[in-house]
Amino acid sequence: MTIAQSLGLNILQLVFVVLLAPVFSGIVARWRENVQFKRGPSIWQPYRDLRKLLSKEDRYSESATWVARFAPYAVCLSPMLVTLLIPVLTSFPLFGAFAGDMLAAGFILAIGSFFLTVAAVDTGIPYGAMGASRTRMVGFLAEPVLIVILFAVSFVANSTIPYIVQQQWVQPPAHFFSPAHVLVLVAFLMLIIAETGRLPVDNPSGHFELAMVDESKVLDFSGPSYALVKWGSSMKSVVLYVIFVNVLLAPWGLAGTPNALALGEAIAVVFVKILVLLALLIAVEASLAKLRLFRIAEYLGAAFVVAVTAMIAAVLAP
Amino acid sequence: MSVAIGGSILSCAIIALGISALFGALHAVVVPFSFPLLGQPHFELTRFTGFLTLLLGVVALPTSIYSASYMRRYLGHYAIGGFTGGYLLLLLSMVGIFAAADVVSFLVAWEIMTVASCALVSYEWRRLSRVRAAVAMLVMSEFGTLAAILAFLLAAQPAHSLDFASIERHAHSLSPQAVDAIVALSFFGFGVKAGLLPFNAWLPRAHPEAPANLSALLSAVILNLGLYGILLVNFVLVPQGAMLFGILALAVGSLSAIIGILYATIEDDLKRMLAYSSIENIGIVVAAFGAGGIFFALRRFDLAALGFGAGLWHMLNHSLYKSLLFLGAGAIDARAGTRRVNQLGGLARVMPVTALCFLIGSLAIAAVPPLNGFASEWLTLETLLRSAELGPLAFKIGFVLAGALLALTAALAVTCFVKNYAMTFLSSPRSAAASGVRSDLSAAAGIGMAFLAALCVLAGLFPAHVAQVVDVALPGSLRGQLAQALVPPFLVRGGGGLPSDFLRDFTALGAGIGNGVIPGRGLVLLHRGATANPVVFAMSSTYLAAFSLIILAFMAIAVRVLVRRRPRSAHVWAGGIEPIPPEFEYTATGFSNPVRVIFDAIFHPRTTENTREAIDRHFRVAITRDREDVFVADRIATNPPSIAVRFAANAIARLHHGRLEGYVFYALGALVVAIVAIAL
Amino acid sequence: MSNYHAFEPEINALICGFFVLSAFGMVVIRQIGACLTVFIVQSLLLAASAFVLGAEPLSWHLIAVGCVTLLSKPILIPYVLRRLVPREIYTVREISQALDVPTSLLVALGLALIGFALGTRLVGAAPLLAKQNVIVGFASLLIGALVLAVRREAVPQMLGILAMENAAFLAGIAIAPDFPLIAELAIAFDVPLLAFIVSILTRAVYRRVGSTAVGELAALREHPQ
Amino acid sequence: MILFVAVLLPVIGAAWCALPRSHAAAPYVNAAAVSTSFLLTLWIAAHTAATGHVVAIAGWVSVDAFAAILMLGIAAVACSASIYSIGYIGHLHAPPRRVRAYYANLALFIVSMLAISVCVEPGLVWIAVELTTLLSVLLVSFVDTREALEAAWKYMVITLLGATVAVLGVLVLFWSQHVAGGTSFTYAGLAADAHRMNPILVAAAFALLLIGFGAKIGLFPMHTWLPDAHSQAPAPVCAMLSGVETSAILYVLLRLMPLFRAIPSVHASTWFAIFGTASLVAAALLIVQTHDLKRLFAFSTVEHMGVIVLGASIGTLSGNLAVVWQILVHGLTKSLCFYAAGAVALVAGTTEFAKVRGLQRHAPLVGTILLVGSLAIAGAPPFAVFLSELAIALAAISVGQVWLAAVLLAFVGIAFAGTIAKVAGMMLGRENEGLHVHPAPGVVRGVLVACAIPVLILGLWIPAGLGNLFTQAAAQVTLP
Repeated sequence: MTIAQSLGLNILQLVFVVLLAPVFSGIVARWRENVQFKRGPSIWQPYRDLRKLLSKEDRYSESATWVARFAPYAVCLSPMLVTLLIPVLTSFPLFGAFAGDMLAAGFILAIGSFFLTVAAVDTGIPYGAMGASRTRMVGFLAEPVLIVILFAVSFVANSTIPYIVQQQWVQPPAHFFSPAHVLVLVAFLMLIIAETGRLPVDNPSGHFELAMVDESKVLDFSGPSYALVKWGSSMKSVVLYVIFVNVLLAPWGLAGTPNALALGEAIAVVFVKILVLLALLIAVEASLAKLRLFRIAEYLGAAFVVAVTAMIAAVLAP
Repeated sequence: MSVAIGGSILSCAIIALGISALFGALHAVVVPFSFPLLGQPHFELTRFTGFLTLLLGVVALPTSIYSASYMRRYLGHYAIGGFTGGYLLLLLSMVGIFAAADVVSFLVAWEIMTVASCALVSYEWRRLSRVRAAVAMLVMSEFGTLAAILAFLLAAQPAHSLDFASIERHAHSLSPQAVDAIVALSFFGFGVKAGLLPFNAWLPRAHPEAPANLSALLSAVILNLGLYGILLVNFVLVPQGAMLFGILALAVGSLSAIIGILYATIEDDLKRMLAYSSIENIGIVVAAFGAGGIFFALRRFDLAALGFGAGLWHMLNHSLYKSLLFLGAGAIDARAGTRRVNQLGGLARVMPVTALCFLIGSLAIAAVPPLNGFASEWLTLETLLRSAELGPLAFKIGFVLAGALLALTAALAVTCFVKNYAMTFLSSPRSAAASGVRSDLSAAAGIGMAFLAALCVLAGLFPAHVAQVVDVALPGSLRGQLAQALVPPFLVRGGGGLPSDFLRDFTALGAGIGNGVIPGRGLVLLHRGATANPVVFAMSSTYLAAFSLIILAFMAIAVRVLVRRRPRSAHVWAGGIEPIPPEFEYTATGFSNPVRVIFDAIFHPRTTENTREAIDRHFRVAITRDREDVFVADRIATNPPSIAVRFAANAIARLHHGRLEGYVFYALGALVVAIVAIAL
Repeated sequence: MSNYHAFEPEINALICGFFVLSAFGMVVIRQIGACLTVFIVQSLLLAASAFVLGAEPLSWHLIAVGCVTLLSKPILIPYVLRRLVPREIYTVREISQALDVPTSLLVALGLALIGFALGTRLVGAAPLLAKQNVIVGFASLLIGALVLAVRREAVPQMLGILAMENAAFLAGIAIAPDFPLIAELAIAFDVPLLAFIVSILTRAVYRRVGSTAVGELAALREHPQ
Repeated sequence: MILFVAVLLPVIGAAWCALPRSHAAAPYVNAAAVSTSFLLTLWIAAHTAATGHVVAIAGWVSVDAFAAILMLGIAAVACSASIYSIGYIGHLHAPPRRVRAYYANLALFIVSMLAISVCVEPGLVWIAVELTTLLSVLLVSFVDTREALEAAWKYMVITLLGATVAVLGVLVLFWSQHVAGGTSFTYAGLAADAHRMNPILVAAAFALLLIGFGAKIGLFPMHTWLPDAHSQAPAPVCAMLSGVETSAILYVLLRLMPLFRAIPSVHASTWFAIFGTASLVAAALLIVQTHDLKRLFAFSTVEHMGVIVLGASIGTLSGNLAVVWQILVHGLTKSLCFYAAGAVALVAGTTEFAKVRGLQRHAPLVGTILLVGSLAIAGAPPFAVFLSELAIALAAISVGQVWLAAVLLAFVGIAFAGTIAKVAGMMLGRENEGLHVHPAPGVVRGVLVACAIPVLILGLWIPAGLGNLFTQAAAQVTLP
């Protein structure tokens, strides 16, 4: 494989995630309404929103500095960077595969988070700072869970490079049912719920500022900035879904060779896998109520315990 | 100004010295006089200490330049000459510590450094709080030094010499108990200086009280001295204690890290926050050393190199960004007259240079890629993840717990610096002090900070090169192992002995880009594994930065193309009130409140309730609750012994009641006891 | 001569008996004047013991020690005290005591027992002519120290020191009869100097404080919180 | 002959004071006599370093290496104290009669201390010891306040009590040698006869001498007079009392150590360790809570005596080397501390910590020297005390007494903490209101600076001759 091929496939991955991210948000939004026996919006609604926002003007508060203007780009930047590192469509490593591993991906996601929370304060409204504070709370509580999951993965696969984990992790396939694997999946799922701001941690469709976690940060963003923030956060969700399904849950069905047919097949498989995951998430969401703010610590504490158990199971595995 | 000129010249000399030592150009220097009773002093810079010396110089140079602006605030109040003298003496003594090759010269230089730094902390000697802080620092350092002295003496026992070289030669004949004692004593003894739990209560008191340029040195270099002491004894002189050292260091390091960052996050005083954060960073460094020590004891030298390398690397990075942040905080203090974040805000518009430098420092310390803090923190965690290769279950679980703590630490660090950067520089001013600020400090301060900021960025962008420098500096048998384990020679002609299929795979992935243009072994940090998993972990912030730039440029162009309307600014909407009054703003305390609530058990605050009553003391008007956070190190390690000593002192003082008959009775009693016990 | 030979230990024992009695007396007697008298008696006993021990076999050392003692302690010291210490002091009827008399006597008895025990052990270890002197000397030394502790008045305290010195010498003439003379002479010279200095100091105290109850001086002390 | 000259020369000062109307010149005459004596002492020390000893009357008065070191220390401190007195006593505005008495007394006191170092016969030594007490009592009470008199009285009573106990010890010692058939009643002779002596008698002598001289050295629990006397005496007297008098008495015990150590059943080392540790611990704790600068330094003397006794309990050559070194440097350093404390008293009128703040502002030189002296005495490098304490710890560890070293370091640390915390508070901070500050006299400042120099230099460099003396001295008190 040449550098050009490898780079090209990497860009294809990026395009896949960037373009399809909104549709997954749309699907989630629709399905969430559907389980409540409502019709729900079109799955293409996010694209319409983006178009509308991009055509509006950008408004900043007078106190805002360049940070507030840069933050939306940073929010988009981190998931895009991570996309370059992980196996989205191919099971062989691409150009960016070794520019960072899963641990680095965690740090990369912090770029967007850092700038978004700083920018939330920069806008000058009190809600922004409040949301930033709460987001950081979820953020720092989630971090130990992530690292313990990585430990568990590392004990089994002896690597944190997603491409290699993907090949080593569920090998032989019977290991799918090993306790370490299952517990890691549970812990990571809980982590995704927290990181993407879903129930029971946060209510993405809530409208009460005092109860918001994620949304109150971006209350003062408008127009193209808001579009970028929205897009960026849906990309982040997709990146997490991809890691979950392609690396941890079911590392099968990816293109093994760089030809068009295999890639097309991979696109379809990955799309379906993510849909299955979304269905799972919706099911979880529909069955839970939102937690009070400081109960989130308990929720993530539970996730931590699950992760530790997974790690111990991984160590004890024959 | 004298500080700036003298300091800069000396720093340049130190840098030159450090570089020449790092690349092996310096040999032993024996001074032609001898200490009474205790032998001939030797001075020698090894590559390892050369690295530390270089680091000292690199931090001291911008700090000295910065002083030209900063020290103006003391003109007419305090003698600048005294500061200059102490400052230069401090720098010299630190070089002396690195260069010392025997116990006595080490201790003498060490103590000069301690005393000079304490004198400088109490530079504003009319403020009693400064003096108290300096004394607390001096006293605790002294106890640490005493423990370290005991460790040195124990280590020197088989050698019958206080020379480092001969101690090292004879260390193998130490008994296991002696080794354990040496490890524990030196670890906790030097740990005092390094700011490790539980004996670091002085640190958050002393660092903020010093002038900012000194705070920068204190946090960026003097803490390194403690780490150097720990490494010197536990790694260079008595390496067979590596296992105990590793376990201690891993536990204490990760606990220090988490405790440090927790207190930093809730702290309101900017410089004190930085001081707590130093505890955190040193904790990370020591945890990395601990992992290295355990690997070393288990004879996994490649992994040990990773651990010690990660530690040294983080030490380097911490020195750079922490000095930068302290200088920034000093600039704020000098301009706004307060360091309380709750009273600041909106400074980015009036102090743009400081704001930018502080942001870079914050990003670096929060380990945001591609800045320098990221690389070393990532490597530290990766090293911990290598516990996968350890046998015993207990080690694995220990590493996992340490890893979890460090991960929590890293995340809290982001929280902490988001809060501090945002609340200090963004939004609008929260007090008259903050709104009265008109400009940045003068150019010299800007140059100093920009220098450090540039170093932070550069060290972040080229981690593979920094790793090679750190590798050279690794002491003992580990030299060369880090580069071997971490920076595959992609850029070396012929692949530097890498297997050809491995090389082929990675050439397609761009690892070889830059061959022939960029010096060094490669641009990717990559730990190689077995055949099944050819790569264990990998990272290249160089590539990440390049990707980021391309993506950002692409996005910028896309937005430019897609968006037609130009941005506009407007008032913040707050329920119709305009302009938004300062008390409407979210406070820094509020921002960090979740941390305070969640970790209440650790903070264990003392709260006092004051009820204000009116009308014949019948109606409660208001209840205010004062909360005082006592640093946990104070609670567990500093207060109990000091209370015990005071108690014992008072008990003994009661013997001195002033009545002669009692005194005669003591003497008579002693006489009777002596007669009965000795002669009968 | 042979008669004396038989009497000598007996006489010496009698002297020693009175000596220890006088030591007890220093502890209990309440008048300063009487204290001084007891001290004079004690010094005379010391001199007598020296003469008795020095007579047979004839030891000029001991005779000289006896003479010096006779000259300095019963004569010179009272003279110095009378000259330098204000007369009013002697009119004080009762000396304030740190311990009441029965208790001090009990303590003195205990100390005497310890002294006796030590003396006996030493005498048992090395052959000696005048065993009583050593035993009584040790006991009286400790009792003399007790005088320092229980007396809160300047002159009796000084007399306590001198009594200790007497006790030491009582033992000394027995165990070190040929102790270099120059040293003994110098020691004998020491004693009046001591009395002189103490008297000056006492006078200064009296002038400054208004009394010589030095036991009441307790301003110098630590202040425990 | 030169020994007698060196020792008795200060008598000229005393004699001068006996003349009427001599008070104006008395300080200078005294200083000149003592300085000359100091110069002679330097010569004696140099000669001893070269030839091993200087003998005046064999068996009675002679100087060997250890004695030369002690003499050097005594003469040096006496010299600086005499010069310092010019400024200090002159500043107190005492009546001429008292000034004359002071200088006469001081000169005689110096003579008595020098006598301790040159006498080798324990009987004579005892007389000299007794004389040091008697001749310094009136110096302690010089300022003639109620407190000073109280201090002088306590000092006198306890040390005379000790001296009287010690005389019995000397007599028992003589007896034990006599019984064993030895004839040479000197330090060396006693050590030579040690193996023949009756252990019981030697043990009794040891107990009596330890307590007796211990009272004068200031060992716990006989140290109670020491803070009083050393806080009330005029600063130059304090310097001599604390700096050299205590260690001169300790020197006597150390000279007898070969004898005591030669008889195992005496357990001299153990008892030294016990009393040394007790003194060190108690003094370190007392330093933490004391409220007065001069008392603090007095407790520090107790602490250092404890350290030296503890060091002497080790008994090896290196241990004794450190002990000898510590005796000398403690004398020099402690006298500097008391000079500084005296300067504080002159400048601020009091030495209480609570009443003095911000000396740095009004008397930077005094403040700085005070801080330097405190650091030096507390054992901070690069001052000499640090090295000697380090050497003691090293010696303790090299014979396996790790706990001794640990206790030593721990309590030296506590003492350091107490000293520095209090002195720093005195020197820095905003100055107290209502504190009337006078400038220190030039002589005082000169002496402060001059005395600070050797304290610093000896921490970094040791002249070869002095080193030679130390080695010889240590060998003299070490069992072969």
